[in-house]
Amino acid sequence: MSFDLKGTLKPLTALKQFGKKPHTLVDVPSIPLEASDHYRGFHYNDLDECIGCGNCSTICQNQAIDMVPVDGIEGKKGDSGLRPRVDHGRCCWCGLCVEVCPTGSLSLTKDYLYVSDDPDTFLWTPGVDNPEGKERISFFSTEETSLNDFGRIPMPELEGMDRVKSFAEVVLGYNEVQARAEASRCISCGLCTEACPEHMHIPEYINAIARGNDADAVRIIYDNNPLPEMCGKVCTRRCEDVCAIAHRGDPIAIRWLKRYTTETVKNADMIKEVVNPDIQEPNGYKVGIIGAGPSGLTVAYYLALKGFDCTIYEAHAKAGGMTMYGIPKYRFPEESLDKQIEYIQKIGVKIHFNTKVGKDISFKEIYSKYDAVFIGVGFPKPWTLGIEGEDLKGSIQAVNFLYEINNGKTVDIGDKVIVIGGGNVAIDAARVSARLGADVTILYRRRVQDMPADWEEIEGAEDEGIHIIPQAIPVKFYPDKKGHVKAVEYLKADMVADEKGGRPKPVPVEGSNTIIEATAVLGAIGQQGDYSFLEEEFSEKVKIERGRFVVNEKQQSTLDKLFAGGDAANRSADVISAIADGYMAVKGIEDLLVKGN
Amino acid sequence: MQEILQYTWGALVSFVVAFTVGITYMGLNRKITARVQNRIGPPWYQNFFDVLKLGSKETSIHHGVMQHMGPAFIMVTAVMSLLIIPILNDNRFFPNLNFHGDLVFLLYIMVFGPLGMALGAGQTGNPNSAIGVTRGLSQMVGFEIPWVMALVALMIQYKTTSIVDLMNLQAETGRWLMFTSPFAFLAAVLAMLGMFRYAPFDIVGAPQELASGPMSENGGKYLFVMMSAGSVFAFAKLTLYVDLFMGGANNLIILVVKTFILYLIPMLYGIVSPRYRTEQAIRYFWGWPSLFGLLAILQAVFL
Amino acid sequence: MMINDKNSQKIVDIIQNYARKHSLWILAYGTGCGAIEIPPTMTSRYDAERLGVRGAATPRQADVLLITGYLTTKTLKRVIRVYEQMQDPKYVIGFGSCTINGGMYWDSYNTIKALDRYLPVDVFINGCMPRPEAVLAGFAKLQELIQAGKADGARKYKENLEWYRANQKKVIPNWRMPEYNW
Amino acid sequence: MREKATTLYIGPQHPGITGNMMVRVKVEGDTIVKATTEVGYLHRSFEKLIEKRNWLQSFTLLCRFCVPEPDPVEESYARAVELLEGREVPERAKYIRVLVLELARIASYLLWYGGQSASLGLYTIGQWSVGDRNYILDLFEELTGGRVYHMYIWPGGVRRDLPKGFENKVLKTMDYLEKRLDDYDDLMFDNTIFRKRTQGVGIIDKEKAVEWGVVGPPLRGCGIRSDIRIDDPYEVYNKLDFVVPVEEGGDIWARALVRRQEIRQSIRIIRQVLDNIPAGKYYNKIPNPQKWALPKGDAYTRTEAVRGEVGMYVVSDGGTHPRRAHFRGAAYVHAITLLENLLVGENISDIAAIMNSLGTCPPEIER
Amino acid sequence: MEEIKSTIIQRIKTHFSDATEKEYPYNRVDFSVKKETIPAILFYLKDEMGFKHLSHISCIDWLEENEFEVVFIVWSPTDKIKVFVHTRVDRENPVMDNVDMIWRQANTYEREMREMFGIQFTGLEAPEEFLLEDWEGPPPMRRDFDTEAYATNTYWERPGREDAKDIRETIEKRSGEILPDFAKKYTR
Repeated sequence: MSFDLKGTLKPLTALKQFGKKPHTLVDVPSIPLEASDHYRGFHYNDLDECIGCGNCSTICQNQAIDMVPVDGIEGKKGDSGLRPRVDHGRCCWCGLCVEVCPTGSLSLTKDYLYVSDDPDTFLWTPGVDNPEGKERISFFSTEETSLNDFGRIPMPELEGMDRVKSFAEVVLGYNEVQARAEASRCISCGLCTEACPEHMHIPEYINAIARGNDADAVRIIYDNNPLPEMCGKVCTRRCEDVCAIAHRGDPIAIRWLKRYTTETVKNADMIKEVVNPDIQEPNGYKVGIIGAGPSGLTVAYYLALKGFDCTIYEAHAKAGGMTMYGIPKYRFPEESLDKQIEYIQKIGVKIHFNTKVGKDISFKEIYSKYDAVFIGVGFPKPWTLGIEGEDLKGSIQAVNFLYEINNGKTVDIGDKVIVIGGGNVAIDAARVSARLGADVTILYRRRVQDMPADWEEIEGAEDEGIHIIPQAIPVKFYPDKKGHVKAVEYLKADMVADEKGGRPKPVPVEGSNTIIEATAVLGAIGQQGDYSFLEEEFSEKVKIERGRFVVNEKQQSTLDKLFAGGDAANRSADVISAIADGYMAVKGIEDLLVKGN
Repeated sequence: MQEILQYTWGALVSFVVAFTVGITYMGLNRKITARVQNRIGPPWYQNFFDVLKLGSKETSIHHGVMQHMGPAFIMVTAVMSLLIIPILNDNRFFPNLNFHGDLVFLLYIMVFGPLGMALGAGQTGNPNSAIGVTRGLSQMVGFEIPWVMALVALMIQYKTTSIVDLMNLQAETGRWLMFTSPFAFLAAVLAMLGMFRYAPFDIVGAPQELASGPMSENGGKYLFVMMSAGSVFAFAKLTLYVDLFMGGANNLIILVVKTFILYLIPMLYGIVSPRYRTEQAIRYFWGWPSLFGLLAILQAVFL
Repeated sequence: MMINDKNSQKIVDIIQNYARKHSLWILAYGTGCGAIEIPPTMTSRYDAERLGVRGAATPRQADVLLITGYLTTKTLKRVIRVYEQMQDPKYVIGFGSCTINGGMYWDSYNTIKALDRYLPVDVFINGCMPRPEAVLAGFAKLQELIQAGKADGARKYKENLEWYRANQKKVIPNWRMPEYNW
Repeated sequence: MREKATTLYIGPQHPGITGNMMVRVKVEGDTIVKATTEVGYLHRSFEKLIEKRNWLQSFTLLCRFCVPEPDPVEESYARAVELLEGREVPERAKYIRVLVLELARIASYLLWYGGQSASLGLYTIGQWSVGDRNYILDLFEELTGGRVYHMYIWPGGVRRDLPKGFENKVLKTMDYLEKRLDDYDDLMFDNTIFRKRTQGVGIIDKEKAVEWGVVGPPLRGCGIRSDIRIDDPYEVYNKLDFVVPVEEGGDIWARALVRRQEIRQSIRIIRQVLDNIPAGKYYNKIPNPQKWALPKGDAYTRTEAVRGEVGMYVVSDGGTHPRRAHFRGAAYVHAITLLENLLVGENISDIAAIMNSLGTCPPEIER
Repeated sequence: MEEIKSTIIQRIKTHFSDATEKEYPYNRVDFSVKKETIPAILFYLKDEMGFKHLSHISCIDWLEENEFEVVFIVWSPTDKIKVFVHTRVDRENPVMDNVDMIWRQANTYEREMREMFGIQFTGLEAPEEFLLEDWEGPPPMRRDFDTEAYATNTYWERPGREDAKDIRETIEKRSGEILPDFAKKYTR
């Protein structure tokens, strides 16, 4: 019978705690404890910043987030108009939604207390139900912590000074690894599809690329775009403007990914093999198409797939329209266009080259011969500046200049070229001139950031040593003794804010006249349509406003049988809109002929 | 007639006092325990809420008559002990049913309760209850030995079996029995640890082992009765100790102070102790406490 | 007795509710991962005993059944048994997302999604895990409901027993349980 | 004379059971003659669900594998993913991971203090230690944003950098804890009743221990120095100076002593980590989680948790979702085959104590 | 360590002709064997080569190949090396040898595999049910068991989320995009 004195008495020292201050938080639960600075509590959503991309909803493994319409928020391009609603019966406050939010609008707050006897009250729309949450944000993602990849995989390009030595394609294209990596950045929200005039299935084909399934990507792309390689190289890519990732980083290189995909199919046979289109039995309808530009080709391709007999009349020796003759070869090599035309021809589309409507064949004949007619003639005629000396020798329209060059001819431009304008044509003309060995200067009325040309093009031009003089309004061309252009005089302009809220207007500054020397001046301030081939009986009936055909949403003009698209019908003046027009016209023609409405 | 009325009145008053004080003590126990455990703890009157709530619960468990009897037995035991134990020195307000030989009677009646409990618990069919009862009885066998030894020592030493006699003795000499019979007191106090069933002797209901043992099938009103009986019984036991060893009390305040001091012993020891295993508990009681009991008897016989 | 009188009944009710409100004995049954926040709630930092909350070892003694998170069908069966063993008045607190709409186990083949379909729930606490503060707030809410006489889940259960039973039997394939013996 | 055997159901609703499981024991008198563990009350089939989650989404499920100490699971999964992908982890992240793991170890041990002592009826320790555990959880809350579920250790590093002034807070908490640990010792380890209850109870045979799959503190309580932090070092444990405590005896007492010393070693490790933590990156960013595919292959990583070896077997079929993520917890062995063996011949009073001393954690078994 | 690893490979290959090995840059060696060899190789590893500790047993359902892969991971406390033993079991007739006489705890793993994958272990003595109770469906860890569909059919879900919209649908409705059928399987 031993006795452990220490073991009996030592525990009694615990009783000294009686006199100590209790650790209990007295105020809880009446005043809940303030959570720490990084606590993951209830959600808060900045409704104005949120674009409703739904990435939070996608990442949520609990399917706790619904995207729902919210009062006072309208959808627009780049904003779905939906906002996340969190089911607190699902949420586990892991914060993944915050980490993947591309805009950073979603965050978690310090609030964590909600108790109710009604289980149906656990659906919360952050930002709507807790507008006061903004002050209580505790867990948010920064560009550093975000799980979005904000950095674009850089596109391999020729060095600026190497480029001007030849007409070799500047952009080298992604290799497979780069393409997969770039495609993996996509969060597949689909906001881009709305911005794309053609509504291409962008998330789907990017996902296919990311999964290493290039053939599927090609198939998905060809579903509504028969000229993807063209788009992959020269598209104005409005999709990238609204890309969710672009809010805090570089947009996904959607255009380059498309380009990568199309480059995986090396020739027309391969395209046919990969796309493996389902060509339907001929249905006996015949459709005539005027102009083998993007819109015309699109109409022909999809109608051909549906069993229509399509014939294209093209004035020039090659198909492609402006993409063939207007876009310089370092941007869009001829081979890749040929490949696509060849594929379209393989599907069964007939193209009559060197057949100018109105000259070689009359429009009336076409109109009577076919069940439906599509006009996709584009804007071949350039606008003129309307200033003194414009008709001098050496003053060339940039469109004509590019046509000649692309046709393999030479144009004498000397060694000092001035390009007037800020669109893609102007930049193209400038860069082509640089490749011909000239020292090029661009005069543009507004600021550089106002230029309608692609920023990549502008940067490329600057890399190639092209000077851009912004806010310069040409007023006069001076001739030399031979009647050739010698110099250009221009006025500097101030940008004056437009009272109506439009973009600022350039206003010339008196007395700021500057004269620069030039051996050639290339005017590139826009083009217009030329519908002289329409006989009077048609031009009376067809409504044409501001140089464009008036069409309905199916591209049907005021004449039932007559459809129009491309530059001749829309104001966007880019390839993808032309393709979109063509695609809609296909529906219109099909509805008209097959379905009969 | 007058006497019967007075007795009834006294019984009622003593029950109310015992109930109130007992419940308050348990509340204080929780409060003090909480403070040692670094927290605020419930208010001292928390146990009144608990009892009231248990009383207001609907009870719809039927395991048979004996289950009803269990708590009743305990209650009867508690009240009986209370009535026999003199509450104050002069029984003016609390005329009790004390008589010669009540000490011996008490020894019996205090066993009566747990036995009833055993019957009730056996009826529920819950194996935990059955094991709990076995444990309770084993433990009782343990602490009864020093307890009986202590009482026997007192009886031998002062040649009486009446509590009142012992109290009067202390009042006359002015010397408390805890000083004149220290061994008996030690044995009795150590036995009291077992009687109160606080740690380390809470083996009967040990939640981690038996999920509350005999009480596991008793909720609501059963528990209400048991809890009330427990608090009354606790007060009765404490009063008995005060009467026997600490010279009784002349008024209620002194009684409350003395009983509370006594109550602190099992309570504080409980806070800092884990639980014994059953055989360890019995071995404990048959160790030092029994030795003290033996010494007490030796002292009584030879001194 | 005087309890038959309506006003007296009201007074009795108020007293009873007051006592019930201040004495909530929770059943020690950690049904899910939420059980990890119960020890902090009951111990020194948060000390739920201040509110009269206290653990009870068996269902017979308990007033409150805490469903701490998800319930597998296997546990649900035991929980139903436990709930039916509890004595009136009894309350159920649903703990965290899982009890409301399945939580993160929404697609698991072994867990139920909405607890109130199978047991009457008086209070739902938001969180995954609910912090101890939230748990205490849940108790406070329950107390409020009890005082107002609105925590009547047990009555609802009795009245709609058929409906509850049908739901329970739908997810518990092999129903080998004694009938409700209150 | 053979007594009649009674069957007792310890659990699933039982205050003495750790978590939601059941031990069915056959007793003769107070002695257990047969014990059977029955589990499945917490089976959510994480591994099935993970097949439907992508590599990153799985993380939210992982911490639920074992609630008292979620970080080792996160860590072993993160490490397995890194092994599969060949992703580098910055040095700073490795230190932060060790910090988190050790803080979690302390938190879990504090919970064990409460559980072990409460299983023996000593509630005061639990009130103290579980209360003090909140100070560690406060640190976690500040660091990770969550009290219990941290989801902090990610492939490629950790999710956020240490907040400003965090080091000081950790050190202060460690100082406080060290003082408190002495109080625990007075009440628990110096307590004669505690000693009587634990010594000679639940003895694991030293010869058989490794074969039986005993790991962690129970194995070290048998006198075998085995710790994955030393044997199969991960993160930066091989750069840190600490001792793996070993006790002889194999009973609850020995296991308790091992844990008592380990919590002090953890404090020591944390101090070293804070002294040596390098500056720099804390995170090698992973790609967009929706499209993040891992190369084909499999990886198995082990981490030393308080309960012992935690393993994570991850298989990738080259896709964005795990093909299989199979988790191995110490309790998978401890609470079933080992416990069933250990309980035979013991007193029913000791079931809870033995279970606690083995660190039984049912969610780890059932997942 | 390289030496130890090559010794291990040497010894295993001489004893078990069907073993094919795979090495890793860290302390890991993999062997693939026929399923009949499993008890023998595990016995050998444990008793002769000091791989006393059974770390893990796992099973993978290769639905496409119509096979189960069972992996045993053993650890040598002396050599500090992990050895993985892989084997393939036919999915149509999944029968394997029981190994719980080598390590008692293998019993638990085998019970789980039996329940979750439906692999039968000859001579395994344990109750049928392990984690599940009254389960009537197919073994749930098999890849062809769809847990989400099962949960949706069995467990009631709280309504109120019907107006849940996929943002893509909203955009498609507004933009008029028509997703071709074959592309739908590549949804995000």
